[in-house]
Amino acid sequence: MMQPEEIFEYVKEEFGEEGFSFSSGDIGDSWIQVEAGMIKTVSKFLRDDPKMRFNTLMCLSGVHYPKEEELGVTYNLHSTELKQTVALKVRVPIENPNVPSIEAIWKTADWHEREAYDMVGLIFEDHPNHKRILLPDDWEGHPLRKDYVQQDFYRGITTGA
Amino acid sequence: MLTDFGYILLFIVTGAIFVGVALFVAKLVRPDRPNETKLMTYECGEIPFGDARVQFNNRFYIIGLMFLIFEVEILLLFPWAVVFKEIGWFAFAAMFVFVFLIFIGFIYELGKGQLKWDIPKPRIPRYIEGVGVVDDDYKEENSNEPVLQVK
Amino acid sequence: MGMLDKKYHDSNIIIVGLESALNWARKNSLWYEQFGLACCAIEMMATAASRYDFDRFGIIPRSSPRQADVMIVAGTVTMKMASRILRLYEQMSEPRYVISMGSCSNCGGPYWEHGYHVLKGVDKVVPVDVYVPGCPPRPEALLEGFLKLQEKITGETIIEKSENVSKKEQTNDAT
Amino acid sequence: MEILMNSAILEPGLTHFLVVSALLFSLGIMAVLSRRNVIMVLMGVELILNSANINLIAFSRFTELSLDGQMIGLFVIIIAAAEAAVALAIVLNVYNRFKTINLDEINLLKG
Amino acid sequence: MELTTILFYLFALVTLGSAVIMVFSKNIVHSAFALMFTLMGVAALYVLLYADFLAATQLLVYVGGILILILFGVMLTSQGYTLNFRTITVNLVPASLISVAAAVLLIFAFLSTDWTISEVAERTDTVYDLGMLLMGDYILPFIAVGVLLLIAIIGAILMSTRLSAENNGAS
Amino acid sequence: MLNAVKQSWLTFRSIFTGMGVTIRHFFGPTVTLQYPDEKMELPKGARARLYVNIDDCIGCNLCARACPVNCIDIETVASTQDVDLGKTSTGNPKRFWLTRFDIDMAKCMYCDLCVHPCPTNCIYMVSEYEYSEYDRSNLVYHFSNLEPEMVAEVKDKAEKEAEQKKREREEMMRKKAEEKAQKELEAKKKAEEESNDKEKGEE
Amino acid sequence: MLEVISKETGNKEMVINMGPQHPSTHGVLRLELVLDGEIITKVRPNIGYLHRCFEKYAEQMDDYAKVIPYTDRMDYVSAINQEHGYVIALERMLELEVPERVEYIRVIMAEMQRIASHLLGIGAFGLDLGAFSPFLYLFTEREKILDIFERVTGARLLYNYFAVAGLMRDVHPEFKTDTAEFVKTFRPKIKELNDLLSYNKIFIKRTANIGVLPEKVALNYAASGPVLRGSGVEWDLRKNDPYSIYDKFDFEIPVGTGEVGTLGDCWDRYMVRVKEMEQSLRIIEQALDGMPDEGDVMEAIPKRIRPKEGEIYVRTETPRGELGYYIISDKSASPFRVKARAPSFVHLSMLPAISKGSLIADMVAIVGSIDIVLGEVDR
Amino acid sequence: MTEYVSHIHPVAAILVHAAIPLTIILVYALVAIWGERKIAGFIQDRLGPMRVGGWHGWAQSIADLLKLIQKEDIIPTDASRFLFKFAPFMMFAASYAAFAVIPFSSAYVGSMVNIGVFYLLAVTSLLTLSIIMAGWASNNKWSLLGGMRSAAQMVSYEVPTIASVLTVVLVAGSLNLMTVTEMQSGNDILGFLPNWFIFQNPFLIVAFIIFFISILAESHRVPFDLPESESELVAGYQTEYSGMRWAMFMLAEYADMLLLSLLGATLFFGGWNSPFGDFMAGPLWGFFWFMLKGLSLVIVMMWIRWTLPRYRVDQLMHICWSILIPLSFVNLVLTALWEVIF
Repeated sequence: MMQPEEIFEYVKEEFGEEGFSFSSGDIGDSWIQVEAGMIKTVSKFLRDDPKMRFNTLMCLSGVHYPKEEELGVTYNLHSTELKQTVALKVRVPIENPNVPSIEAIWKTADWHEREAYDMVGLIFEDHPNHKRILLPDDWEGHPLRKDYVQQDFYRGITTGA
Repeated sequence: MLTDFGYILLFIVTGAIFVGVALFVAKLVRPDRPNETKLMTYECGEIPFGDARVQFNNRFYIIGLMFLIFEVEILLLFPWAVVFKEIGWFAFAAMFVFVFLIFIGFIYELGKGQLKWDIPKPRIPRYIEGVGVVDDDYKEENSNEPVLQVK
Repeated sequence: MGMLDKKYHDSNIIIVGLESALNWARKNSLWYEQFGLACCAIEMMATAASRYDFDRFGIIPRSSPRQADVMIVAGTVTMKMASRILRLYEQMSEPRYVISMGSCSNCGGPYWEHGYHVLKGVDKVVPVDVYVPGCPPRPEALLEGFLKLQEKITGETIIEKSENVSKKEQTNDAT
Repeated sequence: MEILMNSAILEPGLTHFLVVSALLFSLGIMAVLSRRNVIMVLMGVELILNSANINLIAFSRFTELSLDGQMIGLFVIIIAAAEAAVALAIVLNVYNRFKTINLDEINLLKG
Repeated sequence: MELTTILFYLFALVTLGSAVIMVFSKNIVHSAFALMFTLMGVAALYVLLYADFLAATQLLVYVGGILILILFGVMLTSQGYTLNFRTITVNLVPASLISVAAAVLLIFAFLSTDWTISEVAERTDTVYDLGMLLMGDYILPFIAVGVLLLIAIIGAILMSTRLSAENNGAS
Repeated sequence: MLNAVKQSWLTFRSIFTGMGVTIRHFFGPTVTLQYPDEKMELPKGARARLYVNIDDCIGCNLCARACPVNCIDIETVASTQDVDLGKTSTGNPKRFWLTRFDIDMAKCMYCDLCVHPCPTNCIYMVSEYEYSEYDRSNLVYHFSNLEPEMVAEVKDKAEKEAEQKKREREEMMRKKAEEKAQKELEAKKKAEEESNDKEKGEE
Repeated sequence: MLEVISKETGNKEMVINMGPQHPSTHGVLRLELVLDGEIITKVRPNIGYLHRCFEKYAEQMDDYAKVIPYTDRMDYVSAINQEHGYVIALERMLELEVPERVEYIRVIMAEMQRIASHLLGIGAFGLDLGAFSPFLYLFTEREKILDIFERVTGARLLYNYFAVAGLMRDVHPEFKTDTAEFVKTFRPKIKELNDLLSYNKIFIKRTANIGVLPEKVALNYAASGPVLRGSGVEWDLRKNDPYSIYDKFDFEIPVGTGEVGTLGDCWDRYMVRVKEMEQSLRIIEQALDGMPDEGDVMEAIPKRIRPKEGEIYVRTETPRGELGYYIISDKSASPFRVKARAPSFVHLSMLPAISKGSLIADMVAIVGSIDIVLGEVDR
Repeated sequence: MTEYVSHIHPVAAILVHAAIPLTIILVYALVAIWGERKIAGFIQDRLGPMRVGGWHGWAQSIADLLKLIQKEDIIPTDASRFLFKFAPFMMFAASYAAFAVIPFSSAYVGSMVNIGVFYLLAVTSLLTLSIIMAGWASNNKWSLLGGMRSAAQMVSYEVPTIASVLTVVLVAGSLNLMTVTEMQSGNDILGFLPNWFIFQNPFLIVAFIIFFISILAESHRVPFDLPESESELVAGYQTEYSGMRWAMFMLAEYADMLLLSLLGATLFFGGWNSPFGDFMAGPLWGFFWFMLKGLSLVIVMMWIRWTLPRYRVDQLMHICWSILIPLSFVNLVLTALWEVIF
């Protein structure tokens, strides 16, 4: 069982300093910030390395940061074998929100990524079925963006009261 | 004999008339307000697509086929069963040969496994270490290409 | 053109008797369409279960809308679902009724304010006969809603009066 | 032709049944010759078999052959069933192979 | 007129009428259901001919068996891309010429022959008689039918084995 | 073959076991509560409908603020000084006319969050659950017991008083401002004098 | 007109819509099934018919506490467990100490809710397979739990009972005896259920070897709860990552055994639930013994909830599996982002993988065995 | 009864003759639907219909019927109109025609056809066709699936049904159900048991078990209720039917259930024979005993219905083709052997 700091060190050893940082808020979990382009290789490493063995992706959340004008993805990983957890984070600019899909590594990411696309408008490259999941296909906008404006009508039915 | 069958005809007619009368009474009472959506085929609330009358699996056909042959065999035994008690051992022997012949066919059929509806084994997904979950046609099925084609 | 489509100007004893018999039958055999949307569906199931027992009132579920008389909109109606609700309602054979069960289907309920994907009241798509409040309503409340609906059905008439519209049509006009 | 002169012309006798069977037979021929769908052809064959059966049973009813006609009729039905089963199995095989069950198309496709 | 006479004409009409529908209907499923009426009419004619067992057999085998098989066949072979229950009629003129000729010829033959008719009394127990016949004179055909059906089973199974093999291969 | 027989026997046995259970239930007691005839006593504190004891309400708006769905709509008008609205049963003085206290029971989600912050415990849940309606607007409950004329009067009064107060306040402000200005002026003068004095002293 | 044409063979395929109105989709799930005869070649789940956007609501609320009633409405079958996860997350963010009595009551309520939820899940599963009576028997038991809940919380289904570091109200004086009475009467019912349903040969035939989910695949799909345990993985957050006071209790983690079929089939998942109910009874008994009688459950509730900046991922074991709350706080009174990681959502996503090549009837069994609640899937 | 009426008018007599089973079916259907709901209720610890018409909701079925009359009749645009309308006629007429040969009492049987039971089997095979017709005509996927399923199921189970009936025919030596019943009168077995076929020959017990399982499948009852299994196929072949047309299907299904139960009672339980020899015998008592036997079979079917889950379609076929059919043939041979020896 390794702590997030140790995991960060371990990953850094493998991939070098470039594109990694480790940070945490005042409270709660700490996370490893990863550059968007590297997330796929890092994920695969974390899954298969004998000291990492993160065999499940617990959660994948898309976040909109209006101040920084960025979108973020948080990956919460967990290993049932070594009983360790870690969080990865990816931040991309809102104009070009492309993140490589990790669906091939953890199947569960499939729907989570679709949901993140649906809700905050992240685009996952190489996702096999990059469609809206919760909202209908012809819905306008991404509701979990902080600047979302609700559309007035959907197929002739008012969304207002 | 004809009288008896006459009664049977009477029963068939009575049954049909009863349905007719019931539907007629209902017609006198029930409302009739059709509209386009109402007359649309029900499909769990979705707009129906495709024709329901599409191709079916061969299994139904095989069932029907086996049934037909077995039924024919059994019905030949009916006249036999009626006279069985009078003829005795000879009838038993004849029947035994007959049923034995059926059984050869039946055993052959069971051996071929025709009537088991052998469902193809459900595909169980596999996990390969270092590769991930292997599910051969997963991509294909979830691809963005429309499977629905507008004609 | 059946009897129920017409309006009779004169109310003789036969028509009145027939009407009350038909109303009696209709109100005592309310088969509901078996589908639930959200939380209220669980309470609807509880109402159908042994403790409260829908069947006492002659209320049984039918899966096919063709054979159902009453649609219980039990739960939040979303925009994605609204058109399906309408279609299911339309595919029921008349005479048909709608019970709106719970806050969500009454007016969007807890989601009326920011629920961008929630229809604010199922009466925007289908005419509702009885609104049952609650979030979710107790099974008794749903049963009480059914009793209210029965009351309403008893009042329905095929005899044209000077006021000349039945309650059903009023609700239809209102929506 | 003197039968036509008979006063009891409407009374169903042997000839009446024979006429019905003849008409049925010709309809069967019609179906067999004019339809391209193999299953339709099979249905035509069933019609022909039925007309033959009517003949057999009518003779057994109106002549001294007694029950033999019925007996043979029974066998005809049974054989018709076997025939239908095997024929339809063949049809299905043909269909699976050529994706058509139209006779002339099958002719063209051969193999 | 006696009741049996009326019934005869009724059944003959049903038989022939539905046979005509069957032959000329464009929709093959409708044809199949028309065939059902024809077969039922024929069964009724059998009854009028004192062949009650055969009438029931007709219902059981033809209507309850062969027809269902035909319907399954139709549903299995409805055409590839565009679902089509319509069938095409070809050679209409020669076919109708031949069939009309056959009908005329047969009817002429039937009418012109002087049949020796010996009225048989109304039968009451054909099953018993048939059973006796079957266990007597017809014992060999009885066994032969058993062999025939065995062959039919084997043949049909062979065919359908190929069917299901192809089917599984495709799915 | 033997296995098939055994399996069949096991199947039959399990079926009979199941049928034994159901037949025991068939003759066993029923649990049905025959609703309109028999009614279950709801436990204390059951949440089935909101009720407001309007006499105890002080119009503090806490419940409306606590409501997640904003189904409580309160409009208050401050009472004029000449009218004493009395006290609630809990002893809190009432200072507002409640011209509107509407709860939309169709929106309510019965979460109980509005009940807790109430200082006078005047809003609470009752176990009355039978209130289905044919018309949705009937589900909006008006708890304010003021007549419309009264509301108008009260509002009018309050407006007047508010105006009065405003005027008074303006007056006061003006006075204050004047005073302030005067003071400033004096202070300036003083400062000037002082500076003058200083200058003089330096000189 | 729309037609469906298979890409491989060019044959017309039969695409059938199961849902949104279908008796056995457990709500408004829509499954597009591509059929070959009755065999399913493809499944495409369509969700979102109940998307009410819990996450948007959480951001819109001006108080962290106002989110709690909305968490109830996510998985409406196990509302208490949803609240539990959320309040634990907040307590960890605020680093609050929870009174012992509160913890005990929470655990009892959560386990009771687990039983209630499993009763519904099992019953609905039986109903899908055509067994009507077990469903109603189990519902009768569930009513007893709901009666206890109603006395405690005042509501039958959606409770809003847990508060941050406390409870909305204290339990009634007879709570202990009521619950103990329920535990006593409920035990024999499990045996009855086993007689009637679990070991019924027809039921076994319908569920064994159906929808097999191998262990590794389950982990890769991030399955959790009974679904994961049904595949033979001994994983329970109450034991492996204990929250609340679960480390004080002695209980087992039932796992699938492959007793009647393959490990990880529908029957295993079903049986794990049945066994879990027994374990929950054990926990309740122990908690009833250990529960302190005195103590104010409301005094520790903070008036204002305003966590420092940071984020947290907290997971708890709900009846359906791992419920995770990912909460980001930006120092304001309302949460910056709340993401709920719903177990049903994850489990439903693996439906296409495990149901390929089965029959429509199996499809119904598989959907029933993973016990989804659409409120949680769509949120 | 017919004789009394024939004094008034011969045509009236014939009409009464043909209407007696219809009355029985209608009354039975009303009672059975109510009864099934009551039985289901009590099995599930609830009460079932309670409020309609007073005592235990006795008028529930009447209200249902009256309501169904008022329901709009929907024929979908894509449906095949003639077949859609014809299917209920055929379904009910076929199942009603089969009642013609059931001897309700020593004084009443619709038609004394000699091939009685054979005719009955032939006519019931029409039901399969009408179900396919309904399923196909609806042009609905669920309907078609249900229709095909039920066709496959019914034809398959027809084989063991016929085979087990044949076993009884073998023992009785007659196809006429009246004769078959008459052969079972008296109490001779072991001195007190009635001469019912089920007691006469040990292999007939096996035949009865096969017969009972088969009629469960033939009349679409749990655990073989796949054609209309609600949780899978919505409502099977009846999905598109509404109002009175649907009621006719329902009526035919219930009639079918009664028909097959009565057939079972005739073949195995001595029909209208009293279990106490001459005690409580006579035409009316005969009718009473007959209905009692038939209805108790119906009640057992209902009891099973509310206990068991349902089989899957391939398992259903497996049970039929790999177990019931071979077993019924072996049983036939063994019965014949027993009859020849003893």
